[in-house]
Amino acid sequence: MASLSIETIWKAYGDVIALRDINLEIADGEFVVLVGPSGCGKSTLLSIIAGLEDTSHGALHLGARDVTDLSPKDRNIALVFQSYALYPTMTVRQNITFGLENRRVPRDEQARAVAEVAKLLQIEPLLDRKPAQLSGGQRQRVAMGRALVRDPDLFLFDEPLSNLDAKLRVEMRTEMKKLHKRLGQTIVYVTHDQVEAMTLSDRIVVMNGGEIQQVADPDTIYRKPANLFVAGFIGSPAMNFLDVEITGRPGELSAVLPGPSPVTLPLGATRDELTPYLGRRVTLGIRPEHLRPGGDGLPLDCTVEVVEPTGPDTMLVLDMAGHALVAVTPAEYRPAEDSRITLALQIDEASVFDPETGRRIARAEEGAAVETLAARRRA
Amino acid sequence: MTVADTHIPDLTRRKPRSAGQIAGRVALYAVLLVMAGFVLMPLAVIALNSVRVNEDILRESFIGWPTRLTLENWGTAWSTACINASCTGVKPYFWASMLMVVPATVISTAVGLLNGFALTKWRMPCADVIFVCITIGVFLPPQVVLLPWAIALSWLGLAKSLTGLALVHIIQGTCFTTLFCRNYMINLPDDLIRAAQIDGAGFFRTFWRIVLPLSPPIIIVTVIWQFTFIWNEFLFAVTFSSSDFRPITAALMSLNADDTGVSEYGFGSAAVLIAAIPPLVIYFLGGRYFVRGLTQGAVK
Amino acid sequence: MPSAPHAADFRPRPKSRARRISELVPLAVLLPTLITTGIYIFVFVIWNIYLSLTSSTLLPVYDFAGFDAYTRLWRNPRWTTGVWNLALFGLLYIGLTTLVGVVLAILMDQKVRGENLLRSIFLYPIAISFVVTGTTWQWILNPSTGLEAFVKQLGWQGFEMGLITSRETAIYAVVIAAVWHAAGFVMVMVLAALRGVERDLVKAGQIDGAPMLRIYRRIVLPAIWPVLISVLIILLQFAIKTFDLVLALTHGGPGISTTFPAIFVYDRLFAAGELAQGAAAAVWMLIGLVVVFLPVLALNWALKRRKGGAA
Amino acid sequence: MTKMMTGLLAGTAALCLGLQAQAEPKTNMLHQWHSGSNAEAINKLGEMYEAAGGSWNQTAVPGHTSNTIARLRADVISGNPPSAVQLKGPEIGEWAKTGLTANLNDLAAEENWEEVVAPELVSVMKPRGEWVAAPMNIHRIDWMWASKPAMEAVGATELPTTWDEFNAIAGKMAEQGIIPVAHGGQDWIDGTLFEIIVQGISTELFREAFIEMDLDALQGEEMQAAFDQLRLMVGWMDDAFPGRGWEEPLRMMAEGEAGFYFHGDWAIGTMNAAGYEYDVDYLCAGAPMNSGQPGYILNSDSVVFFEQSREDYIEGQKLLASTIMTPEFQKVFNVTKGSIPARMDVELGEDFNPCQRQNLQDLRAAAEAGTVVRSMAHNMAVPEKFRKAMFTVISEFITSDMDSQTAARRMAEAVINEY
Repeated sequence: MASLSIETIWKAYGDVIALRDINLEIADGEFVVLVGPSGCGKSTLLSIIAGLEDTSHGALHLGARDVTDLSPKDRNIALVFQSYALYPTMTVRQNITFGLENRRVPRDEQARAVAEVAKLLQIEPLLDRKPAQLSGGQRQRVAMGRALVRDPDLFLFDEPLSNLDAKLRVEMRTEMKKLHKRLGQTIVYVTHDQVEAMTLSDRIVVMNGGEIQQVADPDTIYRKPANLFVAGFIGSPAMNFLDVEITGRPGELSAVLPGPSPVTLPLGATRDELTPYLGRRVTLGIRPEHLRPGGDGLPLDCTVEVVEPTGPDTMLVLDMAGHALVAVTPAEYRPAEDSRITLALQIDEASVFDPETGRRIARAEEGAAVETLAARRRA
Repeated sequence: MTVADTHIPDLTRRKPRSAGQIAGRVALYAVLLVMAGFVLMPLAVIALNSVRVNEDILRESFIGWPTRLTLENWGTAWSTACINASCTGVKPYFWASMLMVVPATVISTAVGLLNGFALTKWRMPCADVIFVCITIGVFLPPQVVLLPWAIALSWLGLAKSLTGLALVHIIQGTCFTTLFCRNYMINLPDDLIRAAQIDGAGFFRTFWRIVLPLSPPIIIVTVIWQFTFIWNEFLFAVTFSSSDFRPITAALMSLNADDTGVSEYGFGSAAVLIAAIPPLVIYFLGGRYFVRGLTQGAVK
Repeated sequence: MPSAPHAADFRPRPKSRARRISELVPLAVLLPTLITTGIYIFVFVIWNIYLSLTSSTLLPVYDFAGFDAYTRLWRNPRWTTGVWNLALFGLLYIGLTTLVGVVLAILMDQKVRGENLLRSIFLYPIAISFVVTGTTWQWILNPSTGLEAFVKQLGWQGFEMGLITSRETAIYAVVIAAVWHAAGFVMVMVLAALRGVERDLVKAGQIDGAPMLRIYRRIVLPAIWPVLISVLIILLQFAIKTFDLVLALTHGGPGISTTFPAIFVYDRLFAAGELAQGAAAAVWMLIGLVVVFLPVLALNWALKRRKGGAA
Repeated sequence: MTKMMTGLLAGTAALCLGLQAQAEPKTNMLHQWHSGSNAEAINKLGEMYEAAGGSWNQTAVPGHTSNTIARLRADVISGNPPSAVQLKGPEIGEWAKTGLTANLNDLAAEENWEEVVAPELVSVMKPRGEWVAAPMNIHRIDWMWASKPAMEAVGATELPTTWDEFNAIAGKMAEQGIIPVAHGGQDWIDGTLFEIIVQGISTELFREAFIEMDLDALQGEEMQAAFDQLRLMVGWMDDAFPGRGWEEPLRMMAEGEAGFYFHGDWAIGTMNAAGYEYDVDYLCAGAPMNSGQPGYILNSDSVVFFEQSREDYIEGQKLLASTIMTPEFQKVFNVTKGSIPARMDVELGEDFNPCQRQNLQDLRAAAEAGTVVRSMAHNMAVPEKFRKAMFTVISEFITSDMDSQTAARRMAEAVINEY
């Protein structure tokens, strides 16, 4: 196992810049997930780490080794493909040992390694089948086996679970987490599924447009998204955004939701960091679960448009003075459609963004943390 | 509902087809059979002539039932028909052709496969330009390159030799095989190659272990193509052969297309069929490689 | 705040030596082909172009005689008719052969019983040389020996099939024989490609409720376009090289109604001993080829772009 | 018989050898007689050559004549001209012009070729005053093959000798439902028929139009008359002739489906092979001549010798030329080919077909009358490009409804265009 350090990586295809100044440090044994919409550059970054693509600029270090110019086979990494890329003409056993063969590992050692991995992944009965004779989940295991057997310095996963059905995906997810706990490998994992990102990772890297948007642990990403993009991308149902005007005076700020019948949200003394925005507009980001049917919070009068019970909770699509809102409430809460209800907004949990830069307006206590991150990137 | 009530369907029987499906199947087979009949017609004519007496063919017509059935033509064509100086039938020419065609086919196919792989699955500067240039070679009319080849072969000291003719076919054939293989391999999933790279396989190992096992359909197509066209090629065969080495087309032409001599349609037809046997054997044996799903599990 | 990345930060990095060497492997593999086909294509063609500008007749003479050979060609009816025939024949032949081949492949793809046998039947014509193909179809299409006589014998006296005896229609006889020859090969190539197309694509189409025909047209055929391009190129080169088939089938007749450029080139180069003129005709053929080939290439390129864009 | 002859030949040759040869004479002959009776005939040459002490080798090129020429050209360009090649007509002169051909004057003088070779051939064999080739045979082009049953069916007893007589009989046949004229559908078959008609109209016309390529003659009234006659005969052909080879019309004639077929004497070989008999199935005569004189269109196969550097091959050329010119070879070679010897001093025995024997008589008579012409349609008269150009017009005429005047004008234009 080894740490991975990505330094000022750029990637250009002709005039199109696919990756822009990527810097990332991944610690030994860390599980890092790259997420982002398709085309954000996460797969390109993975290919570059794997050595399947050249970098246009920048360097990669795996442990102490500079691997920037090494071909994939010399990097000692393993990659699990979205399509699994199992060799269709080889048996499962051959698929798993192919990499060992290429590295001239003695036969008996190969056999031992296969047995070990097969046992670990519970694919012993499948060893003599061809990939075409396997189910999706089995193929996935074989693909993992092929990666595990070589004991590489770094594991790369390219949306490995996206071809599985929902139930299997959850199972495999758990299994991967267990495996990681047991074996402690360094993992870079690409996905567009935020649940996977949240559940699996030690740290999440959110990417968009070839740039890193935020690097942080799942909690921070979810609760303190660094910008509008991360806020909107992470979380399902997505965060509600309300453009509000900050009024009042320092210490007694209010957010006013404009419209035919403006709604005033008194912020009190809780959001002093907004003082510089007095008289300006900001974007208020509210997670759906922070609109609660009762308890403390700012009361919001809404009309219920749609009620969608999902099992564990009830999702409400609401209209508040002409603004659409989504709320996630406890399962037993079932207001009638078209009825008017009052929800309590947990304004403390809300994120506020500067609409011009899209950046989060950090609260007083978290400012330091953001500053250190920025400082580290600059260094 | 109790267990006893449960009707267990007979799982061994196939689901009966609807009337529409049956009509569809009937139409399908009807079209295929009619086409097969159309395609077989010329073969039937040649086959019938191969068991007719030449005199009958000359006196009656080229198309007709044998009034006198003879199998002699086959024997004559194979081993006693007179071609040029010697009355050896097509036998020696058949083997001479084999000696030339088999290496030429194998080499040009192998080179084509490697080229196709290099052009599609490996980072190659100006792969497209190279491909276009090679494709141009497919179009050069043989008449145009005949004389340049004559000069080139005589420079190489290979004029009128088996090696020389094979070389001509390998070089010309490589254009075709590269075209075929490149266009086949471009559809193989890139992930397989990447996976092999990560597994530590180099160019040749990836080719040998991953790409080649996935290529039987195109190998068959290429082999059929190369084999039949080198086998049937006439102009170069005649120009670059000598009395020591003469391919079967020369013999076939002798038996079938004479300007003003007496044509031997009987054993000429038999010889045509004999010459068609090797490619037909390849077609039949190669058939199983067209079975569906060869790449399943690899392609998403 | 991190400093906004500037374009100036980005400088292409020189490749390492190991990297460059590993990139040389495929080039080394291609090198023999590049050299040999380079000579075969460029040197031979340039030799041919030079020859066309000389005064060579029986044997090559290396002098310069201007472009006379190029212009006088177009006064020769054998040449002009040939060019026109090639255009017409090429269009029909390529269109029909592709159509028949693709339709047969699709039919064969319907889990047909006896597939091996049927496939071999459809494929065998490609094993038969053009000379034999032409001769046999001459027998079949000739009214006095072939189908017409056969049908008349069966009692239908009014049956007439004067395809190869009329100047206007003889070219279609060539088309029929040529389609017969190549359709099976096209079928096999397409079938091989169809078998490579993931079944899920078809299933997805079926679920979307598309009729089979549209599934093939909209989903399957676009998926196998490289093979279709191959087919197109193969047929195009057959068309351009059309020679022995016509000689055996119609001998370029009736009259000169089915003569072809390749026949003209061969006549001039070898029978008539007019090397310069033959070479000039060949150069015209190559020019025509480029004109026809460019759109095909453009199509190939466009399709690839589209595919690349979607990925 | 053959044995005796070979023995005799070996004797003569051995005599020659004793006088001059040190190295074993070698040859490699390039020719297009690759199969059937043609190949047998050429093998006889090989046997005789070996019996005479030479070492025989041959390269037979199947297919069209142009394949042989392609091969020759490839060999010459790559620097190994063959020692002996089967070539004919003006082509011999063309190759002689390149300066690559060998000079056989000494041998010709020694063996007195000038005297014995048919006069029409001499100029072909020595195009620039030097003997560069040896003739192997004489083919007659202007044969009229007639079906005996068809003749009987219309009550004709004598074969027609003028085109008017022919037209009368053909007309009757048409009434009887017999196809009067059998014909094949390839340009050289068209050309063969037309040159036969032209010779029948006037020998003078043939010479001016097809040998001198005189533009006035090519578009003159006589040429139009020839086209008129051709148009008449096209009307008597069945519909199915286009694309047909040259053998099928022969079968139609011999089977009595058709009355006449105008074609060269290689037809004899095929009729022998198919088992048709003279005076039972078919009759033969020279084609009609309006002038009443005997006519003769001549075609000849010959062997051209290319200069060699090796002594044994030079000796081999002399020996081969000498062997070709022996009366024995000339007989053996031509018996099955349907042609007659190129030497005028050879009498034909019973093993020859009656038509071949008549051929020789007709040739002598025509030579006497000065009506022997060299075949345009079979590459004996004009260079290939003119021949092809004229074929184009003739074939177009036959398959379209072009009028004779246009056709004649286009003949002249075709020739001009090729200059």
